[in-house]
Amino acid sequence: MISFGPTEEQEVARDAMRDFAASAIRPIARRCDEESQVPAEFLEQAWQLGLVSTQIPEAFGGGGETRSPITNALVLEELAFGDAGLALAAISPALFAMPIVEFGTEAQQREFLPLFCGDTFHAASLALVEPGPCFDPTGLRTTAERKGDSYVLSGVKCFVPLADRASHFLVLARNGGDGADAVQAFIVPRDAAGLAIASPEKNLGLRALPTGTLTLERVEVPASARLGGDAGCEARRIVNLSRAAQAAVLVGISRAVMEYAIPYAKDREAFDEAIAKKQAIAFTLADMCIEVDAMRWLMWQAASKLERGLDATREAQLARIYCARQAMKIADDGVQVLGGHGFIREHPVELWYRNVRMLSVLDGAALV
Amino acid sequence: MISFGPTEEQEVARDAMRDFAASAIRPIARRCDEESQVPAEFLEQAWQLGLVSTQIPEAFGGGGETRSPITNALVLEELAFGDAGLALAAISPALFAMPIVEFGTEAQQREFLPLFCGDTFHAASLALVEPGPCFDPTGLRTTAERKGDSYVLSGVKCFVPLADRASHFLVLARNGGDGADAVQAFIVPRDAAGLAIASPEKNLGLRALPTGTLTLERVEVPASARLGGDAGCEARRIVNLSRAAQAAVLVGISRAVMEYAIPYAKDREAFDEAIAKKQAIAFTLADMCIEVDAMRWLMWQAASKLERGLDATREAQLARIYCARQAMKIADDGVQVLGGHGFIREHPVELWYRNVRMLSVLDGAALV
Amino acid sequence: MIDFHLTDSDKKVLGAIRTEALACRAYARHYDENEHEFPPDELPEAKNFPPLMSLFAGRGADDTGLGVMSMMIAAGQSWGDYSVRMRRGKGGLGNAALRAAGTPEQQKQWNHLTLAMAITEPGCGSDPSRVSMTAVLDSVTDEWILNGEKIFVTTGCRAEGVIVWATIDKSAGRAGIKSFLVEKSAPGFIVAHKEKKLGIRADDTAAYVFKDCRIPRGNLLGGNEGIPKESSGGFRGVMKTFNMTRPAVAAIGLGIAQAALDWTREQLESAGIAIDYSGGLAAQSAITQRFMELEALYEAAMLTVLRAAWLSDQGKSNNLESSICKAKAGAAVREITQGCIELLGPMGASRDHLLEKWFRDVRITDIYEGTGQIQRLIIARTILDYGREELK
Amino acid sequence: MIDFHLTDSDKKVLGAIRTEALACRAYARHYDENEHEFPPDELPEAKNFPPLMSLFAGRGADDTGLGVMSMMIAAGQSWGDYSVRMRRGKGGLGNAALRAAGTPEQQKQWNHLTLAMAITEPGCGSDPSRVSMTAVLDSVTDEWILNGEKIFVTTGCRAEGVIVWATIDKSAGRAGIKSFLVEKSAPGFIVAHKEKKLGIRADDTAAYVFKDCRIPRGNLLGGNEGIPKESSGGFRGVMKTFNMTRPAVAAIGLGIAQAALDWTREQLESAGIAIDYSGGLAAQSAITQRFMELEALYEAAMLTVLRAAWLSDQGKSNNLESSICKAKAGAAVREITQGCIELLGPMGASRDHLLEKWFRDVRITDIYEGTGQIQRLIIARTILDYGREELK
Repeated sequence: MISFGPTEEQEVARDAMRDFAASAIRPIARRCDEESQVPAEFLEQAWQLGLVSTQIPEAFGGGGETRSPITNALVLEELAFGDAGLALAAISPALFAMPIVEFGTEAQQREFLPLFCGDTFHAASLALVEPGPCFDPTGLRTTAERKGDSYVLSGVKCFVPLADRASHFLVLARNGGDGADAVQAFIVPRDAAGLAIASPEKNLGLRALPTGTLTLERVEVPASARLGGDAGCEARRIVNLSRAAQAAVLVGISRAVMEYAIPYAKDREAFDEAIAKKQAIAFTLADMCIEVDAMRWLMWQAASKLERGLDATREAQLARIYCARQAMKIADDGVQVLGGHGFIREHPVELWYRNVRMLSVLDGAALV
Repeated sequence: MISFGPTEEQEVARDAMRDFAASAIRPIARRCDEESQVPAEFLEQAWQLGLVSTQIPEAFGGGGETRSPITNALVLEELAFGDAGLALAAISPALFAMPIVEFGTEAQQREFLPLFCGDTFHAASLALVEPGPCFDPTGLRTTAERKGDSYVLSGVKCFVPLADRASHFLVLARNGGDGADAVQAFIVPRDAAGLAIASPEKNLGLRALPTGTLTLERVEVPASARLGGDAGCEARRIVNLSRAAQAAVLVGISRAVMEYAIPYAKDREAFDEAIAKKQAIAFTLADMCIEVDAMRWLMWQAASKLERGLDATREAQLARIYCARQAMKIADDGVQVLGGHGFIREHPVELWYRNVRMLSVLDGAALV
Repeated sequence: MIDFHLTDSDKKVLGAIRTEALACRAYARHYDENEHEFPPDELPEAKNFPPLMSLFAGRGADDTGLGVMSMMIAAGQSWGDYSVRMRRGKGGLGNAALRAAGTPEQQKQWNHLTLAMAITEPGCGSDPSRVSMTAVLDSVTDEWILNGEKIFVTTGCRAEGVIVWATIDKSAGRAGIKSFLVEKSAPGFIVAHKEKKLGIRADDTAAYVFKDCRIPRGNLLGGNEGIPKESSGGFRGVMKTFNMTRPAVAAIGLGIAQAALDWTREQLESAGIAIDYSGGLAAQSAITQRFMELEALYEAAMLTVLRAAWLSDQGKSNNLESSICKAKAGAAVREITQGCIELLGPMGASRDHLLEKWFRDVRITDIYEGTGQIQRLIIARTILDYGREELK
Repeated sequence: MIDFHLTDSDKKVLGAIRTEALACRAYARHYDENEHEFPPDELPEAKNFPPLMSLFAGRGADDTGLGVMSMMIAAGQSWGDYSVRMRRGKGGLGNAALRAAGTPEQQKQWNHLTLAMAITEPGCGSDPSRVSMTAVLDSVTDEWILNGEKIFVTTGCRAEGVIVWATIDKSAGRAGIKSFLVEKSAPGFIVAHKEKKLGIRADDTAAYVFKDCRIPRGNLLGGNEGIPKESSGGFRGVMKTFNMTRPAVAAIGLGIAQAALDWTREQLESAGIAIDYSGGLAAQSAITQRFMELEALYEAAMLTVLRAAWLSDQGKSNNLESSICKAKAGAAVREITQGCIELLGPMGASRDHLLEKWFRDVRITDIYEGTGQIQRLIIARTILDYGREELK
């Protein structure tokens, strides 16, 4: 049944996130960008929202809510409306925990999930992106070779969120064969022999989110460290979830641009009237309104397919392609509507312009 | 030395074509489109302009002017401003004659060039395009196999201009090897055994230009029928010339749209004032003005490189890509500026909309 | 719950629509090439197809709402062809206007007729208030005398009557505009010609001329001869019918765009070019990447249509969303059909195939029922909280 | 004769510019990351490079015109970096204004100073006529008293003086606006701060505050204290300097865009992705097709700049063409730099490379010296033959 109506629980969650974004995220976003860091107290504050723990089974101390890609989509849009960098920092433990909830062996779940059910923020992360031109999540170069009772991982990973503090990394690596399905995930502790961590990286955008580079030189992990054990994990679904999440964050930033540009254009005068009364500006704002809607429904469509456990490869890809393009245009137009003020750091639009360009090229790397 | 100044001779030629387009082409364009035919008397009339004969060496009865891709660019823009279909019909003999001027053996020039130096229009044509999805001029499927003292041609060619009346066809075929350079051209008489001609084809646009399909079933031609004999021809240059010419025609149509839309928008009223006074319309017209200029200089750059006899593969490709995209946008916007009147056949804009879409996909097939 | 899954009953209905559409498509080229003809009110194959309504038997609360379904049905039908239908329902836009603005007596008297709606004049496009057609009351004969021209009249040739828009007092501007019902038999009512168009050539679009055309005094729709206050009476009546149709028009255009995408995909696959959705930019060819962009554009636009319809199924206002989906679809279908021809190359421009027809037919989407510019005006006024005077 | 071929002398000049640019580029990241610093007026390497003018020795009539050359030089320098120069010439925009509108005495008195130009105020962007800064004559002391704020003042920190724009009679609107020269030493003249920006962070862009700032009566540029007729006097003087710079600004932006394209091509080639220009759409990958589109966009925009400059070399008017190239370049450089990052993926967003800086720096192109919207207004008024009142 085709429906655009969130459940009451989803509306409650969305409104809570909207309040949090307004009260706790937006006020510190600029400072965190200028200082290229996420305050520890913010991570603790966000932790209290239970973004991660609520979706962990009760057996391991979590809230036991079944994971909902749709709810995540609603939550992510709101958090990203506040600030994408801080939003991704706050949910980054999910990059590690959620795949374990979804694909982990009982032993893996018993060992790791309790880490994310405590009262304080626990950092863990995912290592997907690799350096070099034209990164493609289906063309990973990092390898994992079976060697007796263990796997040997070799390769370089970059843009790893919270690499500076993560206790464990979920490292995606080619495990024989080609394409998305050949990829498997491996749990690597921070202190693994042969693992070198360089952090922070210097990025164009999302500066509030510290990222790092992992160099894996024949890092040996036990066979039990492969996510899902012998069964392994469905890497394609991980990438699809990631693309849908990326789209949700892009919708949030785009809406932020629109809601900032509209009052600005009504307030700002040129040639003796509000610039919003010029068709060129007014139609630009109308296009933002059209596209924020279109982007959201396309992103919901992917999330809904994922929620049903169906193969959403097509829907997630289309949502990613469309949202990446439209978000870039909206942020770009937002700068133009503000003119000179779109170019200076007294207004948030230049920050959103950088964040969109950065995020929209992180194909597959924004998994939650 | 970078210069945007045509020579005086070029300005004279351009102005003559502009007059011809206004007096002889534009008035009959709509009728020829509706009737899907080019009047014989028009071809004769256009023939008197000496579009083809002037560029044929005096030794064969021609005007002996050295061929100038730049002059051709100026001429084509003006003729296409009148009507692209009629323009291409008028110059189609050049599709056959010019490659012979450029690459033909002395024997080939002596045999064929005099045909195009008479007082009356002589039809001959070029067969490049092939049926099926995603035609690519560098990926021809028609083949020419050497067999003793002759070549055997097999394949199907479509969108062959004036196939209904051409005495000879220059057939481009794969002659061993891969890529653009493996392609060679062969002179095939209309009555060649194994050649079947189906005409007219039913096309979206350029309806004033009758086209046909050639089916070559093991058509055997003497080795001397290969353009340039043993030396052969530089097929890459033929494609480059064609792409530059295609761009020139697209500039002409785009300018036609702009020059029609501007007075219409000033004359047409809505909500108590000329629609041209609405920024949304005015800026659309401004963009047309910007792009017609940009398209033309890019197309000139390719023509200039060709004129110097240098490899213009890059410049011709960029001009084709850019002009195809911008011309489509301009014609599309032209329809929108006229609104309902852009959709009815009382105005020429719907015709230009069809012609642009048709022409801009004929990659490499508009050679002159 | 947010959901985009079709129920079995949804699929049954849409499946039947698809089969009908395929049958209709067989006639598409004929009526495009022979624009003086009209498709029949009922196709010969009709006997093999159950009436549309029968498909809706046994629908439950878990099935997709009727508003959303009607959009998918509209798209499913135009996927076959814009003009050819298995069975053509009686009535036209004019009947909607009659229901909206006519007195009970007038409705009883005329609703059995197929009524066209004549708004646009040669001098006025997307601005319906610029009507120059006049209606003068001849109090001697108790008749209205109509003079003027109308163009782009949908179903104008086959209609038995027309609701026409004329001013009884030019000085009163918008307020002087009234709707009149004119039967085809009225003296001085001339159907000038069928419009010759870029596309939807099988469509019945007429131009009218009224020369001292006399109609009974009672043919004034609503019966109120007074000059009402700004934007009410007949005007609002017409604007109402004008607004209801935006999502439907968007859906019809998108059905054509989907036909173009489906056929393009088939052709690409026949050429060995399959779309692999898993790979990123670096894994795509120019053609597969572009195709996915066009496909995403289609999906995004269609979802804005379904959202607008879903809101009305929920009894919620959807005026903004109607303009959003109309504007979005109007632009999307242009790019999609242009893009499909670009992807397939010369073959896409041949009249041996329907793609070039879809390219022509679909271009009307961004023009009628309010151009994309008009829709953006409505959207901008809404989000900026501006009135007609503040944003022109 | 239409020609796009560079002569040996052209190549020699541009080659030297390229070598200088490469040396400057080595400093680009440092001054981007340390925006409180200013690049030196002369780089240490300067001794190894001949002064620009010396490159022009022995140029002939067959060489490319100076206007066109100056555009290619501007692009060639910004290819290295927007802000860092081997040698920074004295003088700023204000000196041009002084030359355009100052009396001979004023020129003699001040032209040795580096003068900034202060037009924009917090409340007025692309509308220079909305000046709220006031200048009141104190006839007792024969001084002008200035009050107001100015922002986005280029070379505002390092300038020794500034040409500032203030109104002596608000009621007179545009006509009341005058240009005044204010030396940094003037009491009540405060350099509030260096603007913190998205890009061109090494650039000297200041915000000024004037608090009862007193300057001699003679500092009124042009000396005419009367209220002239609409759009003349000081206003035209400033508009003149405002117009001269459009093609140069476009060229500077395109130099940055070219740097982005060149580096992207290198990276693609290092990844085994070479651009083959011969194949059609079906022969291209998503990346090569997109790259060619961006490259075509660059070439097209650069040619509109060269055309505008060529016209002025011919002594022909190029007001329309200046707006065409500014509008075209402003939009092109946005798409090109955004597109290059898209093509290279995450690596393109790393500050380990300059691409992300070029993406930030180049964004100013469509904003200063008149936004793309302003340029389109100028173009539209020209082609429609409309005045300021007919098209707002």
